[in-house]
Amino acid sequence: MVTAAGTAFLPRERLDALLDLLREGGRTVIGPTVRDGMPVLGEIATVADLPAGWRDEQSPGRYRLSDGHGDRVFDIVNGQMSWKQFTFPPRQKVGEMNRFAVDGSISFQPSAPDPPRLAFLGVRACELAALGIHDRVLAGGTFVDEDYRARRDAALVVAVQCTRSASGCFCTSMGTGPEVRTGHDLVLTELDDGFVVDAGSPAGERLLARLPGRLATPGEEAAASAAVAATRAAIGDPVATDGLRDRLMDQLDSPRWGQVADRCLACTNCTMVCPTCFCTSTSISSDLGGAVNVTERGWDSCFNPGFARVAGGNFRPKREDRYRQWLTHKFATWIDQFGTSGCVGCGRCVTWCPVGIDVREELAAIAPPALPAERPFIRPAAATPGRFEITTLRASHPETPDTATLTLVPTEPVLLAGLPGQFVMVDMPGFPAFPISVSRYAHDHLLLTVRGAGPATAALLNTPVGGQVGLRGPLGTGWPIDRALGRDVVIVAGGIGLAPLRPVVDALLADRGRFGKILLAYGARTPADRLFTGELTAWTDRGVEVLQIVDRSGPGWAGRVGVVTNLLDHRDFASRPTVAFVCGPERMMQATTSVLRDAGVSRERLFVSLERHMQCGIGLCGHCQMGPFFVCRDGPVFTLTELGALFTREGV
Amino acid sequence: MTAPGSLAARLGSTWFGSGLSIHARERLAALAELREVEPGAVLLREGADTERFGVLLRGLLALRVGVAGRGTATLMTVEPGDIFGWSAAVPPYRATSTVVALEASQVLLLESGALRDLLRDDEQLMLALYPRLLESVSRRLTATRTQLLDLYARDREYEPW
Amino acid sequence: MHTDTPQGGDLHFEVGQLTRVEGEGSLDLRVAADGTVAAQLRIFEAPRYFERLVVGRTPDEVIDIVARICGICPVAYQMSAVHAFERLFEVEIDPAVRLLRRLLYCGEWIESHALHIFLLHAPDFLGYPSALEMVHDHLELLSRGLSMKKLGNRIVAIVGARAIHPLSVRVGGFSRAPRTQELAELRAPLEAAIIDAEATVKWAASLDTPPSDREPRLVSLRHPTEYPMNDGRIVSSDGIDLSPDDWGSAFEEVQVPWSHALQASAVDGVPYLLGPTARVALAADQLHPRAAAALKATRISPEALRRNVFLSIVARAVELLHALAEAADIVASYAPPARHAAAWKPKAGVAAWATEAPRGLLFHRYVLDAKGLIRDAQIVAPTSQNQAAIEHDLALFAPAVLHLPHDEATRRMEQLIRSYDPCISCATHFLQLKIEHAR
Amino acid sequence: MVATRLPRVGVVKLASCDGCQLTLLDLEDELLAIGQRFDIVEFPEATSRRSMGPYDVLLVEGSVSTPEQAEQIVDLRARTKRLVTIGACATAGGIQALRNWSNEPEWRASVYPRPEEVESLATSTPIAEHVTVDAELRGCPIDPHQLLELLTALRIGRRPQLPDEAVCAECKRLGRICVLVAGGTACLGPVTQVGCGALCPAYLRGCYACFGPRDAANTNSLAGWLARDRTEAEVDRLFAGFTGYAPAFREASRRAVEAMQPAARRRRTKGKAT
Repeated sequence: MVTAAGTAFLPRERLDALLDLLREGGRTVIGPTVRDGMPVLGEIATVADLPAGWRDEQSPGRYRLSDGHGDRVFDIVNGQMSWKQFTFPPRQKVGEMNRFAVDGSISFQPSAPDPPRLAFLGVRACELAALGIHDRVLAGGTFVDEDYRARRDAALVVAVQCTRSASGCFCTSMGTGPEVRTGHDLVLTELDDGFVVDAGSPAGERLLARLPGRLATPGEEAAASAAVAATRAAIGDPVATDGLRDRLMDQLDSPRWGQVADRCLACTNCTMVCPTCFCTSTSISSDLGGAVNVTERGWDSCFNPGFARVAGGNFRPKREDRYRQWLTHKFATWIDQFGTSGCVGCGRCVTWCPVGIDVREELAAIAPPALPAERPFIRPAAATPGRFEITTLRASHPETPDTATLTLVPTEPVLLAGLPGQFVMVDMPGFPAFPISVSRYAHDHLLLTVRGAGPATAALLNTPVGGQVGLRGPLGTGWPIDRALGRDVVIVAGGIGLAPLRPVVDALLADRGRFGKILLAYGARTPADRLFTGELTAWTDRGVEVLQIVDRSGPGWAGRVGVVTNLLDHRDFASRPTVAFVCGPERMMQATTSVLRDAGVSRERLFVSLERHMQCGIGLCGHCQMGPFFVCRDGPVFTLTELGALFTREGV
Repeated sequence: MTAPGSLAARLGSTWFGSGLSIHARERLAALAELREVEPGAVLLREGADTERFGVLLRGLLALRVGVAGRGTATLMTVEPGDIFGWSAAVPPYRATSTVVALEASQVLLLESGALRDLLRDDEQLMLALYPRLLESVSRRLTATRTQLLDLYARDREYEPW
Repeated sequence: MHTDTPQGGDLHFEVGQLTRVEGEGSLDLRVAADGTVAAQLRIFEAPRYFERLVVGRTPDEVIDIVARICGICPVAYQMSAVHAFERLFEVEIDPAVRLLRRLLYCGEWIESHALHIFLLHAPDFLGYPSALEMVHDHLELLSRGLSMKKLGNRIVAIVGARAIHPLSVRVGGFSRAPRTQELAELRAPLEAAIIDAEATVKWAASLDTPPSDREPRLVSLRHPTEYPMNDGRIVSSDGIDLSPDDWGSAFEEVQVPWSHALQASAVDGVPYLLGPTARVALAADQLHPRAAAALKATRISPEALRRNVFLSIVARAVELLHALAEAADIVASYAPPARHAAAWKPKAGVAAWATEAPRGLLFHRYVLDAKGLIRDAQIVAPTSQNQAAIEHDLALFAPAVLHLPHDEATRRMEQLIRSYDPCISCATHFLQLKIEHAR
Repeated sequence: MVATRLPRVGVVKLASCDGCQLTLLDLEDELLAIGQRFDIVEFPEATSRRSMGPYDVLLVEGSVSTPEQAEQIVDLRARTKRLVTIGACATAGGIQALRNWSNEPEWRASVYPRPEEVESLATSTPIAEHVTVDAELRGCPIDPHQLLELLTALRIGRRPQLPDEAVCAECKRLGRICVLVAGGTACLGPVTQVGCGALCPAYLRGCYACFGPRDAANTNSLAGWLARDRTEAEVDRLFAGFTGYAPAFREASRRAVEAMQPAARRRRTKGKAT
């Protein structure tokens, strides 16, 4: 908002002086311009590069530019590109990982931020809000995207108040515009013969003091305010935002999701043009020998089929799942995660949808009341996506035909300071990083129990003794052992799910006297698929009731056959306070938690560990989103209470 | 009243029995006999008439079926508290699997003809017994389906290499 | 390869799949008892019906479709087609667009000629099964060749978006013209490549070539002021001179008994030769000065160049140099066109045009209806025209090598066939292979 | 880590234009290194060395369009460990697959004076309709970067990183403005798998689906939207291109081909006769 004190007026013919000021110190000015008849944000080398007389006409799925509308240079409300193109580039080198031919040793070189010095000219109120949201998402939490922060710190922001609006605009509803309030260095309001200019930061004040021109007259200030007010009136209040979060989360079953999916192309345009969408994926380019590997991060989208895929399937296989994920994240669970809506009402997703799906219509069609939930942010450990600690493989112990336990010796003690249930991101030259749970911590090493589910895990298993492996972590929440103090403990593991639970057994046995009865129910596909068979008897000797069952009997097996719930069917846990830790395939956890609840374990004491597609491991890449959670950061261990209706629900 | 240590009391301490009325427990106990069986003992044969219905009190039983050319396979095991021979109460009264004791086990046995006669005579008993029976069968069905899902199987992903 | 047991004095000599050529073909040679040799080049590319595929399509769609006839020279197909349509619609194209099209074509010539010289033909002269085996002994030569080839691809990619099946060519011009800066980046690499190409001409001229003698009839385009490429009249070494509209008055497509393809031939039945050798011979005066100078320095007489089939590698190297030098000139003087695409209106009629593909004259003829949709198409590729000349040359050459061990004889004859740089994929229509046994 | 012998690679073609295998030769900067890391035992376009296999990897270009090819591909499969199809012809049947909806004898007669001598199947079909395919590279032509990634992944033993997203995603990352929304140009980008680098929009053209439909492409929705400004025949023709036989585009392609049928016509030609 233009304030009375110190408000200046810059005549139109002196706009070059503003550009000169912005360019000082070697800055490049970026602003709206027209190239090949298309609206872009590009370098503004001279005033002539600004789109004088150009205007946009927008409607869902349609955008047209036309010129000859006078002299104004900021009459294009917005174009397809947002400023994230510059603050959060579409592609960014994360680091380089090399393997030396001589001794097979590996090295990591995370990329250091090297931001260009830019001045953003013509940032709208909604876009300032978007930058503010990115500040929270990418630089406001425990973990910080250093590159983003450096780029933000290096950029000057010259805002422009909107004196026109487009048909897609709904900043008024989202509370982000059209008035510019905060986040800028300078703010302009364009009038016919010039610009009313005000400062929004100390840096802006200094620029303003050196800007030629004069103080704005009260008439000019009034004209500026009136123009912005008229814009607000023109936009109206197209989206009812009261209680929107709860109304949306109540409608996970709305038939409308399926209807919009009939039209939705899942083309990712809405997310790519959105100024706040921040999901990314990493890719690796290697030389033919796999010695030099450059890791790059690029914008990804929850609409892509591979976005939520894991080794066994896809958590959001259908278009409607993905549309629902996007909309509920943007307007609802974003609030849980970051304390703000993820939408700023710029309307790009409406205009640039190739088939004109209007998010405002969809929101209106998917309505009613509420359920709140707030989750405190837990979490220790520091890590950035490009930084890995090097460990050396000391031993590899086969567990089953396709699974082995690796002994990895780190040089950094931080890797050994984890909690039961935490995981590490594993990085090897040539492969994308992937998460593996720690199956035991020891004084100088940690154990990872790995199943060769794909090429990367197979390569990890093939690492020769003495070879090096990169690890980042430990990450995620652990099993809350303290919640089990003085209580009976039921541990239910399915298949490889025993690996992340073994540290729980270790912890309980280390302090056996402080816990009640301990039952370990372990189900596996066949007798040969059981992990840690040697230890299972040892645990029995140390006071753990160990029950095992297999889906399919095998040679020499005289034990139980059936599913793991058979072991719990006839039990009663209601009489004594009991805590349960469950890990296995999602369907197994669903069946198990349902039996445990029937048997008297309360939802708050029922803990499960979820699997999702993870790339960064610290809640920045967006792949592992589930409702309000980033599974990597907020989980993987959750109580059933936290998960609520999301647990085992298809397609979230 | 049921005396502690009586068969009715033993029945009541099981999962299956705990869901029955006292009346039902006592009528069943009156027909039941307590048996210790050795590992390997066959309690029912697949395809034969279901000669008895039972409740496992201690030990472990296996349900097995014969598969042509592959010998027998254990479908699942029965835990203490659960029943076997449910087909004694459901036409055509033929055993759907062979029941073998895996460990030294203690079972409560009812002769199936007598059980059916009793159910015909006593509607109250029937009303108490059938829901519990169905619950057990339905659990078993659910477990079987879960097994069929092959939860731990490694889904083969698209892997060219 | 195998040789039939001589039957009744006839020797049947068969070379299986030809290698280091684009597409699939084979050679069948019959030596009669009296020593006369008959050569049959058979082509067993699967029919793809391109001339039928374009029926019912718009001109711009045709430009995309005909490119797919050949992955080696897609630009040639696009050029013959786009010019044919523009001539029918009487579109006036911007002069800068005309230059850009020449540049695009130069890129294709550079890529195709470098590919052929270094990767396909050089192994013949140096005695390797393929260029990959030459790495240890001729690394520098290969690197030079690959860098020129890469530059050719880069030119096509800048003007046409990608090296194979470019996509910017539209009736009236281009969907988008390159910016000055994009072309300026080519300047330095072009200068370096010109030096390399000069060395290539010298190297090619130094190669040991088998003796060969023929008196070929040569055919190419001829333009008043330009080296033959995308505009001109069809001329021959023996006096043919006609507009592409009248192609049918001197040439026809015929079916030869042993094969298999619709060959093209002159109506008088005399085989004719297309491609670098023909162009260099018929338009030597229009070569870029640097190319002309390099040719002259080889001291190979025009007569020798024409008569020895194996010297085609020299002609090709001269054209490689020409294309690089011309590309450098265009890049140096480039200013983006005022209009990257001129407007046009469809019109019924016949659209015919010929351009010079790397391998020679490429003739297109389309019949359009009033909506501008294609009703009929005829596409005559260079290789289908060269086929008769190849067979003719083989028949002349074979007696000199048939006494050699079979592998060596095969290699020599393949070397001869490769002198034509036959592009068998290009043949838009071929019949099926049938093996006939001598009787 | 290092294989004891080099992987034996074959490159062969069926009905196609050679452009996809040429892409291998167009990797000028890596070509010599590829020659050192792989044993290229069969590649008629580039080498006189011949091999009947077995192949560790066989790159197959082209569609199956003659009876011989149908037999050949089965035979090749039996001698190949990993069969990789390259290009639109091999993965979707190619532009020539449009004949699959035609009266093939009529097409043959319109091109060949003696159609009875042409041995050709009535259809042109992708390799996967004949034998199991282990991996595919899409495109008309394939993208050199993807080919290199495939070869690299093969050497390292990882899964090749091939995107399964729409052209739009790459187009936006590259900062290109949507030609469909802002230009009104018909563009198949939203339903087409990326891999080309979103070239057409960069050259201000609509995407024409060289890489074929992406996973679960919603072609109906896009076609319906495009038909608001064009005739349905024009929209159908958009799909009837180089990947028109890919299942997601088939319906529209079939309509397009049927609408294109002109009156049957014998071709000019005075063949010299057999």
